[in-house]
Order: sequence, then structure tokens, then C-alpha cells
Amino acid sequence: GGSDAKTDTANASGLEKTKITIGALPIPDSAALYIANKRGFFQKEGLTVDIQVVQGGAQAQQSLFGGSLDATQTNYVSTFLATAAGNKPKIISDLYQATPNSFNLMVAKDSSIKTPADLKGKKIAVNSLRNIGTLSVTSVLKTHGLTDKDVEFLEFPFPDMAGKLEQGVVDAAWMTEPHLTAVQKNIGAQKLADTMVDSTADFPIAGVIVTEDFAAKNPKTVAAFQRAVAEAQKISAADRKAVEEILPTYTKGIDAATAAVITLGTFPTSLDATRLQRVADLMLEQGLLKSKIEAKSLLLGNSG
Amino acid sequence: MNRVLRAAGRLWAVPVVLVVWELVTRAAENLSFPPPTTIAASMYEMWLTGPAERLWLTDAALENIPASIGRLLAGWVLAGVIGTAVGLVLGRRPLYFRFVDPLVQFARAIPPPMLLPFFMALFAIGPQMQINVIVFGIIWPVLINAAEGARHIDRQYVDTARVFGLSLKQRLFLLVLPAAMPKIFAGLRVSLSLALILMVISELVGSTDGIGFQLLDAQRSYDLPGVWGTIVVLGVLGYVLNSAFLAAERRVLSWHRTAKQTT
Amino acid sequence: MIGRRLLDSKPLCGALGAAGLFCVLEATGRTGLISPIVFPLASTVLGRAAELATDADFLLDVVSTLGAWALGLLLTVMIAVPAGFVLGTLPRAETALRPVLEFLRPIPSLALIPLALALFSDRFDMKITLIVYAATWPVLMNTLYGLKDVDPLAKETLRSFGFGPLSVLWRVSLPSTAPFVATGVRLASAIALIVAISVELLAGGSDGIGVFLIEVGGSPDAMVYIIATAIWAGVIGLVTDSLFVLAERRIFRWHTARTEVV
Amino acid sequence: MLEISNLTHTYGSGPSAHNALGGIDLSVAEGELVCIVGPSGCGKSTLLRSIAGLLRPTGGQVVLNGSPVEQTPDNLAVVFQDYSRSLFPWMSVADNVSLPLRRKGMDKKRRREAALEALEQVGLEGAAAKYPWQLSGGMQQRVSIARALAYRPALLLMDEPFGSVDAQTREELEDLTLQVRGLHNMTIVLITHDIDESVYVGDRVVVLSKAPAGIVGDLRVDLPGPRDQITTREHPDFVHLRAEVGRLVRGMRSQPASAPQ
Amino acid sequence: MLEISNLTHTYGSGPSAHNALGGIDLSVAEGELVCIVGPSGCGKSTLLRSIAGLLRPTGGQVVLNGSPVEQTPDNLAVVFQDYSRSLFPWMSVADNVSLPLRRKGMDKKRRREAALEALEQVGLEGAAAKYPWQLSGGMQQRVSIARALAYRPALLLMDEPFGSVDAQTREELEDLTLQVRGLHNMTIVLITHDIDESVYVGDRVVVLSKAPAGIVGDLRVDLPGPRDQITTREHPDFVHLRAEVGRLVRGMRSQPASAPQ
Ligand SMILES: Nc1ncnc2c1ncn2[C@@H]1O[C@H](COP(=O)(O)OP(=O)(O)OP(=O)(O)O)[C@@H](O)[C@H]1O
Ligand SMILES: Nc1ncnc2c1ncn2[C@@H]1O[C@H](COP(=O)(O)OP(=O)(O)OP(=O)(O)O)[C@@H](O)[C@H]1O
Ligand SMILES: O=C([O-])O
Ligand SMILES: [Mg+2]
Ligand SMILES: [Mg+2]
Repeated sequence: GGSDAKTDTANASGLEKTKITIGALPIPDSAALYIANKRGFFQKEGLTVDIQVVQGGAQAQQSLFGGSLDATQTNYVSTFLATAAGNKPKIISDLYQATPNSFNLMVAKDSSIKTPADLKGKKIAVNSLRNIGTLSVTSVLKTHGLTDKDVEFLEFPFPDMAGKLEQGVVDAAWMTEPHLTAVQKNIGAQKLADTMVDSTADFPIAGVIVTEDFAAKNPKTVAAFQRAVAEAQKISAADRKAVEEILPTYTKGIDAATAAVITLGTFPTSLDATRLQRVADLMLEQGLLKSKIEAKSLLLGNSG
Repeated sequence: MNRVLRAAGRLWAVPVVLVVWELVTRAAENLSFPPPTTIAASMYEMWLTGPAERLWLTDAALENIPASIGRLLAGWVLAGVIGTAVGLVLGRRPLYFRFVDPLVQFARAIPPPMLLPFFMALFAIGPQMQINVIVFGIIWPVLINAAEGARHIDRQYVDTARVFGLSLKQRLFLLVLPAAMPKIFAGLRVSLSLALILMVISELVGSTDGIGFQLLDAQRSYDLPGVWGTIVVLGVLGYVLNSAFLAAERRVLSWHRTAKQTT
Repeated sequence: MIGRRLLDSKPLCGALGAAGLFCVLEATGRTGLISPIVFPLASTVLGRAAELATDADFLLDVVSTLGAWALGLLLTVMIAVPAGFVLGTLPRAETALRPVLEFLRPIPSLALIPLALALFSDRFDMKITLIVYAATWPVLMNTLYGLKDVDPLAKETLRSFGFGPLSVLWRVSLPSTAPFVATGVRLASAIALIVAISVELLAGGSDGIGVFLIEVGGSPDAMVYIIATAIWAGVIGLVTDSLFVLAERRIFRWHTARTEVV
Repeated sequence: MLEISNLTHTYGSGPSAHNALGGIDLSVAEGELVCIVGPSGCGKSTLLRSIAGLLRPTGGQVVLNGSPVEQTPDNLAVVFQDYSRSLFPWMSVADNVSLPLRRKGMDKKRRREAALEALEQVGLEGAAAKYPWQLSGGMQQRVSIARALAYRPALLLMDEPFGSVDAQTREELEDLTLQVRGLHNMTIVLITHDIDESVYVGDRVVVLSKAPAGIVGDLRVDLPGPRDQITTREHPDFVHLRAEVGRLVRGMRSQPASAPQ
Repeated sequence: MLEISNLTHTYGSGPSAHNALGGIDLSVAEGELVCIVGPSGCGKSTLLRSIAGLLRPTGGQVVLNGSPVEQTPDNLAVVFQDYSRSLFPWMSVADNVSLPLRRKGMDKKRRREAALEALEQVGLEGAAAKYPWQLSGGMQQRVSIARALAYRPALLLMDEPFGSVDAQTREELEDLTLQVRGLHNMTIVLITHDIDESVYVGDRVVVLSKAPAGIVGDLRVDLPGPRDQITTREHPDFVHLRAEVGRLVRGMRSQPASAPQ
């Protein structure tokens, strides 16, 4: 369970709540959370953080609103979608940001598709419909004179995509690490396009959210949490080795050798409303949002 | 007229549940639990705002609902036929049973979502794969019940058939099948509902149409009334299918019902 | 003669059947009928499954899932069997509740997970609730059909001695329905395992087979892990089912002795 | 004790309806043993099931000790024609016999004693621990007789209770029934196909006609008691009555049912 | 035709084992009608089930027409003691009777005719369209007799086939059996508790002792044919034989089983 009534009140450091349950995905994005936990940054702030593995941002948000999580890692597209649906999340820490070649569109070894313009009428695998994948691929399509109506998006888990490319079930697949490296090695798949360029260059990917209610009731706890994560983000940003070390401890899929070769995103050390606003604006432009959302309203100190 | 009234009388619990649900959800104001009226509005929006000449059905309705029902029925019929046939053979033939039963018990404990990759490998994607997933996921209740039913036929019946030298085929159709029928029907009924579940599961990966796909789409868009609306459609579909099933069962098992009647 | 006796051994026959299936799958992979990229080789999967058996994390996950499975199944029996008897013996209750039940029954437990996530603040409670929800139906259905199968003369015998409806229920309907219920519980057992794993997979958490699956989900060879885990799920199902059958044989000797194929 | 008036029963409805009982009037005094004979399929079991309250007749009424039978009356035992289906396969023979004794508030030990005694009386002392399906047909029938006798009901209904046993066992069971009846003042209605038996055990023999069943004969058996398998059966009244019953049963098989009493 | 040698059967094992057949030697010639009598529970049905190949005896063997019975032999019919459970409740009475005739390669129409004829012979012309559970006990028993007779088997095994019908129907069924046997040259083994019946219908009467069953008497019945319910039963040989069989059955109930022939 998330909240523990007994520890909610009075304690040495004056925190409203010292035990936090947070959801995290076993992917590079959440490295800082594990680093903070392992190196005692949370403990230093008087926090005990229980990291629960979650399967995806959407489910994690449901658990957050349902109360079984106090905070969770999530991607920003999901966060804005949830906000549009009437939920009130607050983003408290930024975790991950795209770099060149961290999210690529791949095609099979001997594919006849040479440029994104060839994708007209083709099938493209993404890990989740109506999310970062479709958003970034659509931007790429746009720069090549196509729209999302010209292709068909199919939802597959990342690990299945190699097989789908091999079988010809899909013509292209939008993938991230460590699958990008693996698919090139295993089936000789080719990069068709980097999807994090132009309007999606340095795109914000994931952060930590809590509910508005939680943030209002536990300001000191949130601040303590933010400090600990910021410290860990600094380490992640500066020291790739630190990330390579932590990855195998919380993902069964990425061993030390893989961690050493994959392309990682960057780990921003501050939350910036302007950067986040790019996500919301792109979503609005592509019709994922019906009306404009101010990213600032999702940060602390602003009420939506 | 009388029958209509009686049917209406039997459905009294439905409005009661609906009203309570409406009141509770309105009071709770939880976004994840929209009131039934909101769900109904969303369902109307999703499926019934099409052109009049198509009976107001939307593209979404015409694309998703018939496709799903087709796959569901195909899967259920196949599972019913195969499950009954294999179950009866396993029930009457201890040797085959010994070979296959462990595999059956093994296979039915595997969560179908985990087997999606296997079926996708065999059948790529599309209706064929989906139907296979449905069959694999729902065949077990029919198979196990048919096997149990066939195994536990009153020995006096079996002896009678042996004594009069009934052929294998005759024993199968005139003895084993009717005697196991009550259990087979129990299994078919469970399977029918499971078929809906498997239909949804099979449409969650690599799919472009179907009620399950629409559910996924609503989830991905954070459209909770839409999620609920799809679930309601599943419930209604299940109810209709089950009523049809019961009507068929009453015909087929009429001897059983009357023979086992007490006064 | 010896061959015959060997074929009487259930474990041996089962092993032969499994070995046969293994060979077929391995051959389809080796001959390229199904590319190992699309679906891993049977031997690769089996190797991984063997590794998992010595993986302490995985074993803890298995124990956690089994705990939820057992509790869920127990609650299911405690709820579904009495409910089946109430519905089966009180036709009025049955007709009143049937529309609601028949409406609820086909709603996929998996589709309810997102809603359950928003409702429960405790994952374990949610897991148990969804297990009970999904596993109830086969037990309930089999109980209802079993009640219809009770020999009316057996009931009349007790009634003639002046026993009331409750006694008839307890002393005739219950024992003669029990084999039907047992079949229902065997069906429910596999469903409970499936739901437990699926809920863990969709809802996450700190342990459980499904959480293990999330953890390996980031791996490029996640499919090998998933199939290997599926094998363990199957083995668990096989073992628990054998235990149920063993228990059934002991408890329902009166049933099998009169009917079973010899 | 038992008053049956104008009892009719029709199975089913529409063109396939079958009129089994065509207006039966019968009264049985307390402590009496009435035998019912009649052609196969005439409606004897139907009549018995109506008395037991197991069947709601479509017309007429059954009054027991002054109150109409709506439900199964208290203190009743039935030996069913289809005895094998009336034994519970999941219970041992002893448990089957002692089961109804729970109604009498007996404790476990006394129930068991009573069951073993009854089993001994029907010649099944060795079968107590067995299950019904491990017994021969005749043995099963005797178990169901033992169950009824051990219960010591005020009213005992028996539907061809001695049909599956050999001649000597049959005689012993007839005598056992008479003896238990005498000791515990039971009222007994016994259906039988054996005309000799009906005269030997009955105080009265009621003859039913072909379907729809009506009463075509109601003969009082005034044989000197206590009855004895050798002397009673040699008694001139016995020989006369048995011929009379035989004539009535035979006559009724070919003649349409009219009910002169 | 039928040779049974040193047949033994033990149910179960260990301390609860029951030795039902204690070494039976019996041969039945083609066309013969052998009646088997013996105390209830002695092992008659067990013997019959061994002949029918429904039970694998624990010792000895049954040879039919020169080949040992391993499975159910061809061209066999059985009237089971528990007749009600040998009729299929999901089939009408006519379908139950015509069911085995499929084996004879008859077409549907002829099967139906044969079934209706057999039903008429047992006095059930009106019951063809009914279901077994709509019939009285005696009617069900007659359906199972009709089924066996319609089949015209080479070997007919009957286990107390006339136990649930009234005296006159019983006599008619006895005569029907004799008549069908004569027309179609069947070999019949018939188990009965009615000693008169065994002498009346049998060419031979075999008396079994108490468990474990052994043969304590094998009497040839040399009564002048054709038999007739009145004259045959008055024949001095009949009276004598019946007393003899009675003595053997009674004797064997108190005496331990030894098998002097
Ligand atoms: N399935 C069984 N398991 C154990 N014992 C059995 C079984 N079937 C029969 N027996 C025993 O075998 C003995 C002979 O039974 P069988 O049915 O052959 O008797 P029977 O001569 O036909 O008697 P009846 O005239 O009462 O029908 C009986 O003592 C019975 O208890
Ligand atoms: N459930 C039923 N449905 C329809 N008809 C029935 C039903 N039960 C009995 N009958 C009919 O009612 C008539 C009387 O049946 P019942 O069992 O009372 O006869 P019975 O006198 O006991 O005959 P028997 O001596 O053969 O046992 C029969 O003709 C039978 O076909
Ligand atoms: O064993 C049977 O096939 O009936
Ligand atoms: Mg009767
Ligand atoms: Mg017998």
C-alpha cells in the first residue's frame, strides 16, 4: 500500500510523509530514481522510497489516481493526455530527454523503403498507440510530405518488433534502446530515420508526477524528494558509467555489456516549463489534444 | 403480451442497479468512474451518430463490432467442436488420456497474453491469429468438462452399449455424447464468456479493428467514458449471446431437464 | 507385457507426450519453418527455463504469485459454491439476479484492470478481487449444472423421511454435486493463475511472476524469458491440477468407482 | 389414520397427458397393514407417492391424522421401488441406514447400534462398512428395508419391497415386517405383485384396475394370527382369498376399469 | 456353446476383498435355456457379467463357441437386473428398443417396425413415444425385455427379468420368452428368484450356493412341451422338481458351500 497513516505526521525532519511508494519502468529513463535510492540520497532527506515496477505510464497513472502509488515515473505525452481527460497531475522532477539516435525508425535488412517518404500505405509498429511513438513518427512523416493518415500504426511490445519486421507483418518499427542495438545485431535491420529531430529534437520524454492533492498536502516531502532526484540526475548526466552500473540492477534485460554500447538519452537536471510546452504544443498540432494546455500549470506552485 | 410482461418482470434488477450506480458515481465524482448517463452519451457518440441510411451506425460501429463478433463466434464454435471431440476421446480412452492430459493441464495454465507471440509467429496477425488465440484460450472448459462427462458415465449405460455391440460411432453419438451433454453445456457456457475476454485480448496487440481495439484506443486516449462504454457493449453482447445459448440448451437438454425434475 | 505396464504409468506417458511436442517445436525452428527471431527455439526456451529455476528473484516471484493464487481460489470457492447453491435452489433469486450476473460474467477481468487500479489503493487486494471475480464463474456454473443433475429419487428419499429442504441440500445435493464443483474448481484454478499473472503484469508491483515479466520486458530477448516463464506457469498448473485430481480420487471414490472407465 | 378421497392424477397435459389415477377412495386405520395389488403400470407407485406427499395429485385429497397431506408428513418412511437409486452412493451402508435416525435425535452411538441391528435383521450383518454399489441388487433392496424399519415410522410405505430377493429371504423379510409392525404399531401400505404375499402379510388387500387406476376390490383378510409361513399358507381361507384376489387382478386386466366395490 | 471352467472372481483386494465366485464349472448347449437360482448376494449377477464379458474374472475362463470371452461377445443381449439404469433417458422408448438393431444393418423403417412389434409383445404398444422415465418400474423392465427380444441374439442373458411385473404379465412374459426362443433358436441363461418360474421355463435349473458361489445342484427339467401355465404347473414332475430345487436353495443358505454335484 502507498500511504501509511502512522508516518504521515510528526517526525524529526518535519516531513509530512517519510515513506513514499513510487512507480518506475525498468528502462533507462528511471536510472536516477534507482541511483538516488542506492546511494542514500532519499535517506539523507529523511525519505524511505519504495520503488514498484510498473508496466506502462498509463497503468501507473491509474494507480496514482487510485492511491496505490504516491508518485510515478511517466512519459509526458501520457501526462498531458491524462490532464486533458480531467485528471490533475503535478510534474515534480524531469528524468529523461531524447538525444539523436535514441528513438529511431527501423526497417528490415533488405527493405525497399529507403526514405520516410516511401512509407505511404505502409504499416509501422509502435509500442503504444497515441503516444510518443506516433507523435514523433508523425513529425518525421510530415517533413517528408506525408500525414499519419498515410500509414497504419500497429501496437506491439518492443521485443516483438524484430520478429514482426522479419515476418514482414510491419514495414517499419519505431524503437528505442536496448532494442535498437539488438535489432541491428540480430537481423541486420537498417535505420530509416531518427525520429528525434527538428520539432522533436531534444524532446522531453519522462518525469515524475504526483497528484495535485498529494503535492498540496505534502509540500516538504515533495521538496525533499525533488532534491534527492536532482542530485541523482546530476550524477547520471555527468557520469555515463554510473548509469551503466545501475541499469543491470533493475532491468533483467540490460546486462553490463549491453549497457556499455547502447545510445542513452540525457538526464536533465532541472524542470523547465518551456521545454515541456513543446510536447503539449506538438500534441495539439497533431490533434492528440483538443485544446491548448499550459505546461506551467502542471508544475508546482501553479494550479491548473 | 403476457410473456413480454413476464420478461420485463424478470429484468427488474437492471434498472435498480443502474439507478444506484448513477447515484453512487455522481456522489463519488471519481473520473475513473463516470455515471451511466455519461457512459451512455459516449456510447451514442461512438456508435450511433452515423448517417441515417446506415441506421445511424458510425464507421467505428460497422468496422469494429461485426468483425469482433465474427471472430468470437468462429472461435467459440471451433473451440466447442474441437474441445468436445478431443474431450470425449480423452474421457473414454485412458491411454490417450495419459499421453495428452499433462499437456492439456500444462497448456491451460499458461496465460493467453503470454502466448500471443507464439500465435503471431504461427499465423502472423489478422483474423486467423485472433481466432486461434480465442480457441486456445477458451477450449479448456469444454474439453475438461467433456472429458469428465465422458469418463463418468454410469457404468450400467456403458455396459448396455457394449452388450448390444454398438459400434464406436454409435456409442459416441448415441451414448457418450448425450450422457456427457449436461457437462459439455456447462463448459460451453463458461467458454462463451471466456470467448469475449479472449476476443479482447487477441485484439490488443497488432490489431486495427474490433471491440478490443476500440477499448485499447479509448484507453490510450484517456477516454474513460469510452472505456466504460466499450465494457458495457461487451456486457450486453455477453448477455445476448448467453440468452441465445440458454434457449438452445433448453431444446437440446429437454430430456435432462424433465427427467431430473422433482415435483 | 512390460510395454503395457509402462504405458499404464501416467507420468511416463505424460513425459513422452511432452517430449514429442518438444521435438516438433524444435524441428519447426531448426528447419526454418518458423524463424527463431520470430519465435525462439524450443531448446533455447528450455535452457532459459532451467536457468530460471535457480534464479532466487524468480523463485520469490513464483512464491508471491502462488500465495495470491491460493488465497484467491479459496475465497472463490467460499463465495461461488454457496452462491451456486442459493441460485440453484431458489429459482426466484436466480431469475432476479440472472440479468445482472449474465451481464457481469463476460466482462473481461483484464479490461477491468485499469478501472480496478483506480479503485484499489492496495495491489494485493486488487489482485485477489480480480482473481475471485474471474474464477467465480466456472465454479458457479458447474455448481448450477451439478445441481440440475442430482437424482430426484435421492432427494425424495430424504424428503420422505421428513428431512427439510436444508437437510436435503446438505446431505444429497451437496455430495452429489461435489464432483461437478470439483471440475469447476479445477477450471478455476488455472484461471486464477492466469489472472494473478496478468494483473501483476498490467498493474506492476514489487513481486510476482507478472512483475518478473515486466522486468524482463525491456530485454531484446524478452520473448525467450516470456516463453520460459510461460513454461513455468504451465508446470505450476500441471502440478496443482495433479494435486486436485489426486484429492478428487480420494474424496469421490464413490463417484469414480461406479462410473469410471476400467 | 389415512383417508384418501377421490384422488386423481394426470401426468403431463395436452394430447400426451396420461391419466394415472381415476378417483381413488381409500381409508386405512391405525396399525393396519394394507396390501395394494394391480397390473403393472396401473398407478400404484403414483398412489404411494401421493400419500407420501412427494407428488401433488391433480385432484382429490389425502388426509393423514386429520390434516391434509401437502408436504411430506412427519414420521413416515418409504421403501422405493427403485431402491438402488434411493441409496446414497457416497455413504457406507451403515451410514445410509442410520441417516434418518438423526431426525429422531439419537446420538451417534445409538444410531449406529440401531443401524447394525436392522442390518442384522435383514441378514446383512457383514455389509455395514461397504458402500451400496458394492452390494448385489437384493442386498441393496434389503438395505433400504433396513433403513425404513430402523426408523420405526408411524406410517410405512413400501413399493414392491421384496421383489429382488430369493424365496426364503423373502419369507423372512415378510415375517420381519409383521413382527416389527406388531412391536411398534406401525401403519403399513405395501405394494406387491405377489398375490400370495399380499394375502399372507395383509390385513386387507386392495386391488387396483388398469389405468386410470380405480379400486376394484377391497378384501379383508381374516386369518388367525400370528401368521406362519407354513400353517397360514395352508389355511383354507388363505387359499380362498388368494384365488379371489387373483381373479380380481386377472379380470381387471382385460376388462375396462369400472369401480364396483 | 458355452463352457465355463473353474471360474472364480474376487472383488477388491486386501482385507476387504470379497470372494464372489468360488470355481464355477458349467456348460450350456446351443438352444438350451438354463435357469440359475441361488440366495441373494451369492454371485449370480457376477457370473452373468463374466459371461457377458463385462467383468474380467480373476480366475478360470468362459469359452463361447470355442473362443474364450475376452470382450463382449457378438450377438449377445442382456436384460440387466437394474433395468431402469440400462435404458437411456435421452431416447424415447421406441428408440431404446430399436437402438441395438442398428447392428443388424436394418434400415430405419424396419428397425421401427421391429421395435413396435416387440413393444406390443410385452404389452406396451402405447408407450413407444414416451421416455423411459415416464414409465412405471414394471413398464421399464418390459422395455428392456422388448429390447433384448427384438434383437434376437444367439445368446440371451436375463437377470431377474420378470421381477417387477404382476403375476399375469409375468406368465405372459415367460411364455413370450419360450416362444421367441423356439422361433429363433436362442440360447438363454436366466437368473430368477422364483423357483416355480425356474422349473417352468428352464431346460435345466442350476442352483448356486452362498458366497463364494459354487454349483450345488444342476437339475434337468424333463417336462413335456409345449409348456403351458396351467397343465405344466400341475404336472407331477413339475411339483417334484420344484420341491427339489426349493430344498437345494434352502439347504444352501444354512450350510457352508461345498459343491457335490
Ligand atoms: N463392485 C463390487 N465391489 C465389491 N463387491 C461387490 C461388487 N459387486 C458385487 N459385489 C459383491 O459380490 C457378491 C455377489 O454379488 P452379485 O451381484 O453377483 O449377487 P447376486 O447373486 O446377483 O445377488 P442378488 O440376487 O441379490 O442380485 C455380493 O456379496 C456383493 O456384495
Ligand atoms: N413422470 C411421469 N410422466 C408421465 N407419465 C408417468 C410418469 N410416471 C408415471 N407415469 C405413467 O403413469 C402410469 C402409472 O405409473 P406408476 O409408476 O404409478 O405404475 P405402477 O402401478 O407403480 O406400475 P409398476 O407395477 O409397473 O411399478 C404409467 O402408465 C406411467 O407410464
Ligand atoms: O468406451 C466407449 O467408447 O464407450
Ligand atoms: Mg410402481
Ligand atoms: Mg444380482
